[in-house]
Amino acid sequence: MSGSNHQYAFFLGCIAPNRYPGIEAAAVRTSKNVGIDLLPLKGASCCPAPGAFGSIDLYVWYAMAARNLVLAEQMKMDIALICNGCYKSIWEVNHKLKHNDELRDGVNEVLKEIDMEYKGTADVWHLAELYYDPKIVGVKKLAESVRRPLTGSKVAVHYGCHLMKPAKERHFGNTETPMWMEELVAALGAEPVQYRNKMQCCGAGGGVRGYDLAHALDITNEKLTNMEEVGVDAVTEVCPFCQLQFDRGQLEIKEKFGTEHRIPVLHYNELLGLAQGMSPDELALDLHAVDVEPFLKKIL
Amino acid sequence: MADENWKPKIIAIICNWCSYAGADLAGGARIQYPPDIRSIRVMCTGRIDPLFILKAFQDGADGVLVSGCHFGDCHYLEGNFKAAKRMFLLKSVLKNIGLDDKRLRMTFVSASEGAKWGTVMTDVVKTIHELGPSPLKEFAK
Amino acid sequence: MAEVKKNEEPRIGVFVCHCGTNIAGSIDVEAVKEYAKTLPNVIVADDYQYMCSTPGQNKIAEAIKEQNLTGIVVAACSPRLHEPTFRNATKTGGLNPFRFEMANIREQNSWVHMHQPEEATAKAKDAVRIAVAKASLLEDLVPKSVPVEKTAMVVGGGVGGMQAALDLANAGIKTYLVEKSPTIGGRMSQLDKTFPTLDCSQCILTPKMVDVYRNETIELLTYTEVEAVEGYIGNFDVTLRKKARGVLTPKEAEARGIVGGGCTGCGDCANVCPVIKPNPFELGMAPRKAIYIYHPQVSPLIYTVDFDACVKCGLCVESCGDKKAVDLEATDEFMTVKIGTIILALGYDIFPIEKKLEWGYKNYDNVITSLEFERLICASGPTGGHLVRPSDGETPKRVAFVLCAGSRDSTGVGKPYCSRFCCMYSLKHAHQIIEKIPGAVPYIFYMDIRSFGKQYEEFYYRIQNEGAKFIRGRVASITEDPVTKNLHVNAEDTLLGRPVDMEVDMVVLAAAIQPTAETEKTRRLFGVSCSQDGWLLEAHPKLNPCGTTTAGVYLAGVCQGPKDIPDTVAQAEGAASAASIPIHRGQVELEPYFAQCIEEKCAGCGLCVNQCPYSALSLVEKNGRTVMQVTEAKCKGCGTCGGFCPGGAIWMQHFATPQIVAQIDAFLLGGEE
Amino acid sequence: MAVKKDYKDQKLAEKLRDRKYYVSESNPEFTKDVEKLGQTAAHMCYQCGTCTGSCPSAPRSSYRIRLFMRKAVLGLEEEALTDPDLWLCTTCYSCTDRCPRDLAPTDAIMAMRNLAFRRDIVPRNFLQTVQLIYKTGHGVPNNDANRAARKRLGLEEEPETTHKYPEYLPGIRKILDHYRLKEHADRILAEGEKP
Repeated sequence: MSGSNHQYAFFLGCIAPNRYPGIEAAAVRTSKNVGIDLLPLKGASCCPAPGAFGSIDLYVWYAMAARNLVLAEQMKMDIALICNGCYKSIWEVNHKLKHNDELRDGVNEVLKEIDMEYKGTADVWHLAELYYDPKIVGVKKLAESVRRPLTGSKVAVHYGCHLMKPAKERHFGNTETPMWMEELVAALGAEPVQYRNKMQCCGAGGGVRGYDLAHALDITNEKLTNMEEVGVDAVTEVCPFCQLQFDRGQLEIKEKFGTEHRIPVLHYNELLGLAQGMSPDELALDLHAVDVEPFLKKIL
Repeated sequence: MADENWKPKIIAIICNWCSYAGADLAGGARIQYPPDIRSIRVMCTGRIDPLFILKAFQDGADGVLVSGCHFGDCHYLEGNFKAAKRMFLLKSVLKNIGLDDKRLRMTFVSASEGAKWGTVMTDVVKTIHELGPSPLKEFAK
Repeated sequence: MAEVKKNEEPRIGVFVCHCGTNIAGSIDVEAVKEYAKTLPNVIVADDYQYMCSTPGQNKIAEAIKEQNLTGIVVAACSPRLHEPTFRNATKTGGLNPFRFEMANIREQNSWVHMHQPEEATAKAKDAVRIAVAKASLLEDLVPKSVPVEKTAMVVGGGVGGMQAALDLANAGIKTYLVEKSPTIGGRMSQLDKTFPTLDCSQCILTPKMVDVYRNETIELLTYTEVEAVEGYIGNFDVTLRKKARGVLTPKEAEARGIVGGGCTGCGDCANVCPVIKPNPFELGMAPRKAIYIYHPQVSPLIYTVDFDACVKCGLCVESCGDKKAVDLEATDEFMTVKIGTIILALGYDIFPIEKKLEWGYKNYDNVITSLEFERLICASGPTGGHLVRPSDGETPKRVAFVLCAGSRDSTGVGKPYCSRFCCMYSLKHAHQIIEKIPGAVPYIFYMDIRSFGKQYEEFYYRIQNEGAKFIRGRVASITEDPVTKNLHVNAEDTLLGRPVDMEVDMVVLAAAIQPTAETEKTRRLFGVSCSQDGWLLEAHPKLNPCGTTTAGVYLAGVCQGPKDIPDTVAQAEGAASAASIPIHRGQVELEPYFAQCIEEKCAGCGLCVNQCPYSALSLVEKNGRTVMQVTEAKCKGCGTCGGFCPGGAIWMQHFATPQIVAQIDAFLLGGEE
Repeated sequence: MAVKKDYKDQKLAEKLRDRKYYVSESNPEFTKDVEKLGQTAAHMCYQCGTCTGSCPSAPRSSYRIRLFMRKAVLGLEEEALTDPDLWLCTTCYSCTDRCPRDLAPTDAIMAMRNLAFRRDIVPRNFLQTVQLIYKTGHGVPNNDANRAARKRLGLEEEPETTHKYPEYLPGIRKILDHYRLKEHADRILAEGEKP
């Protein structure tokens, strides 16, 4: 089977492997179940963080992201990744370098110092868009891979910002009222629910989480409140940084503002893992700051 | 890249209703472009006999621009379409006689596209500058 | 039959215009003049501040007489501007006006190379040399005079088209008024009141509709579309498609021998019709039957069958009885009419504002468009003039108006231009809810209030005084409360510098306007250009705003660009006046750029015949040989045949092969090194 | 030029500071720099406020992205770069998606942050990320608790990144050193908090 599988160089980023390893474990297994092989991208680094690096020196950001791209080019493979922040860095720098000769020449001058050259031969994909793409996986195949439907659970979707926006550069179209992630959630048997201002940012991006935590959390708190308003059992996203903000953020919000939320936060790959029959232990869900148990009770 | 000081000789044969009007509009809007192109006005690009263009190259032209209305916009229904077919064939003739077919260009600029006319002018001059003087130049005269 | 006219030795006069500093500012006019003197055939060269002035023109006429000139070159602005002027001057000097050639050294030189005087001067010299080469080979030509059909046509029966048709008819010109929908009246008939006078739209429009219907000089053709157009100014052949209406007018009934029959507009048919469809006139907010009229004031008052919806049950036929007006087997009919001049008054559509997803139109019940507001606030509308929330039928108290909804938008989803009347009608809407709903507050989200017309700024003051609230900020997004269906309008009050979250009961989007779906097809039929935004292109934005580049075709109303009612009517009257001129003169002169066959070169191959888009060419037998012959009245002078003839046997008057080749040679072989 | 008030009471002088806008305060180069780095035609902004109306940070702070656009257009470099609000953009790009003038205010903010950094104006957390990446290749590096969890999941303790292959780190450091980024970060952090 694996011979006919789609193969990608798996770009891990930082937060998934180093804070939520369950996402990494889930991604490799769940994607294999639907015909995708994720192969190690040896020696990859931080994408680097678009907020932190882009804010202080865009040219360093270009060069560092280009290095990661070259690693994939050397494998003669496209990149698949699981984080919106990584997507912004890796996809967007790839896009810019492909379309701007001046920028590419500048980057290559720096890469020459470490015997590398960016050629623009690799494409970059978020695993979630590969799941949705019927030419690769598609909602139907995804649904067929489900062993334990998440029936009876209400799940809010958080799209995050850096996957689909800015819309004019990306290829996702509608960034005001998208529904494709809801389709991905529905494929697992869960009920996707709509809530107010669903496209709002988690609050963490652009270095704001590090710069002014209370400010970032206030945005997060607004989103969590909007989700609670319609009653959800969990929120799912495709960005470990958003996950960190929602998950650890709930503890921080309680500590700083005295407001309590209890919404389990699951990366879509964790959700998919559960639906495909992985156990909570196999996903290290105990590492989550917000107890996932109430959600598990609904579905198990 | 040719000598910076070299001034190419480029001739534009353009239709009265769209491209000539568009060029006038560029003037009204004071859109600045390189001064290397000389225009001849015809009523329609359909009037342009391919022999005119061969004559221009024979005379040593470095480039020829033919510009008319957008398809479907021709004042005479389909003159521009016929011109485009002729230019397409002519390009293969140019290649056969060893002339870079980029020296002949056909564009479609409407009466409302002054800015586009400026872009076309700039672009044509740039292309011809990159190609350098026509190899036929020495046979002229 | 043309032959290469052996000119006597050419004697050319060259005149270089300064155009104040427009030309002289970046071109060395003196140098160009001196250069001209060195050119072959040039007898005299002169310059003048403004060649188009009377003294300038006199110079030309005098030089022709004094120097016995055979050709004139003026280096000045674009021939599209002043060629007629200088042709006249040439004629005044006693020379055939077609012995004049213009070198464009302003629009295509001094204005576009303002900072390169040396290059601009060199280019001007080349332009003069090219023009002299052509002028040396120019020949006498005589314009062809053709009679003008004393009939006009107006396409589009909105207020602009109606006005134009009335003006033409009242000037004694038989006029066809062609309208695609079953009634005239257009957009204006959908409006409740008009700004700034607040008079009732229907009240001022219906008398005009009746005037049109009653006017014997107007032939009103509703439910009719233009199918094909042939010919040229004075002699258009327009083919019309009379769409199958399924209902006979009294006249049509009489023609079929049904005495006293035909539709009287009684409506018995609609009463029995079992098929219900949304009424497009009410923007789908009210029903109509498969046999219908838009509204009670339609003109003509004749019902129409929607054959896409009709189930042909025959109940209507039965109910119509002896009038026998309903014909369910009707098919489209075609007619061709001869027309002298044509006015296009094609109107506009509303931009599909649901494409701006952030405002939730069609997603949130209580977000409506301004045109829907007009119907809802109109006493004859679907709610009898009671403005209600679509979600629950409640009367809204807080209403937000979103201006520039899709206008002044360069994202590609939306229109870059100002739609020009949204500010004013939104002010009017604000007035209407204050007047009709006690305690209601309109909130107007605007970027600029463009109240440019007569009494418009005063109207703005009035609405402000009546209590409308103005928030200077473009609406960023609208969200809906899922329970109350109230709307949260998010924007920045840019004057306060604070974000606004305003909860309202209803939002009205002042959606941008765009050319109608049929405009593109129609303009191509008539050979009219459009600008990049799709609006039809006038011949000159300032000096010929009603004309087009196709002689005999004129523009009225919004199809030329956004306009309010006063401007539309004014342009319609202008277009009617322009369109009546050729008809009253009775004849027009066609530029004599005809193709001619050089018979001794013609091999009779006939390849050119298929090239001609106007079927102006044919093969004939002459002196035992097959040669091509041109029907001058059909030839429009494009030269497509001349560009194709393998034997060089076609002589394009004024654009003849030797003339063009002389221009090419003059540029490439003749210059200074 | 703003009127200088050499009042002996410093507090009063500050309170009554000349607040008029003078053209001499603008630096046209600033507008150009923002446009080049941000790759957006900031001068085409017509100040409609769609950006601020879309901004998740605006309702909870004094951060007004429209005003930053205004300052970029007017060349008010000093005012823009020293404003701590500059760092409150979460880069969510809602403003960019909705801007009717098709501009990218987010990228203009990123450009202004770059320009601020060139003047050593930068919050500490950004620099700490630089130091971490220099050291480990990761902005959020591995730790012992996570290593244990990875083991439990059957993953290797170190992911297949620079963590498992530290031989890639010198290359990364070379890139950062090329731009002297680590050097600047160390220096600025040593000098103490700036904004």
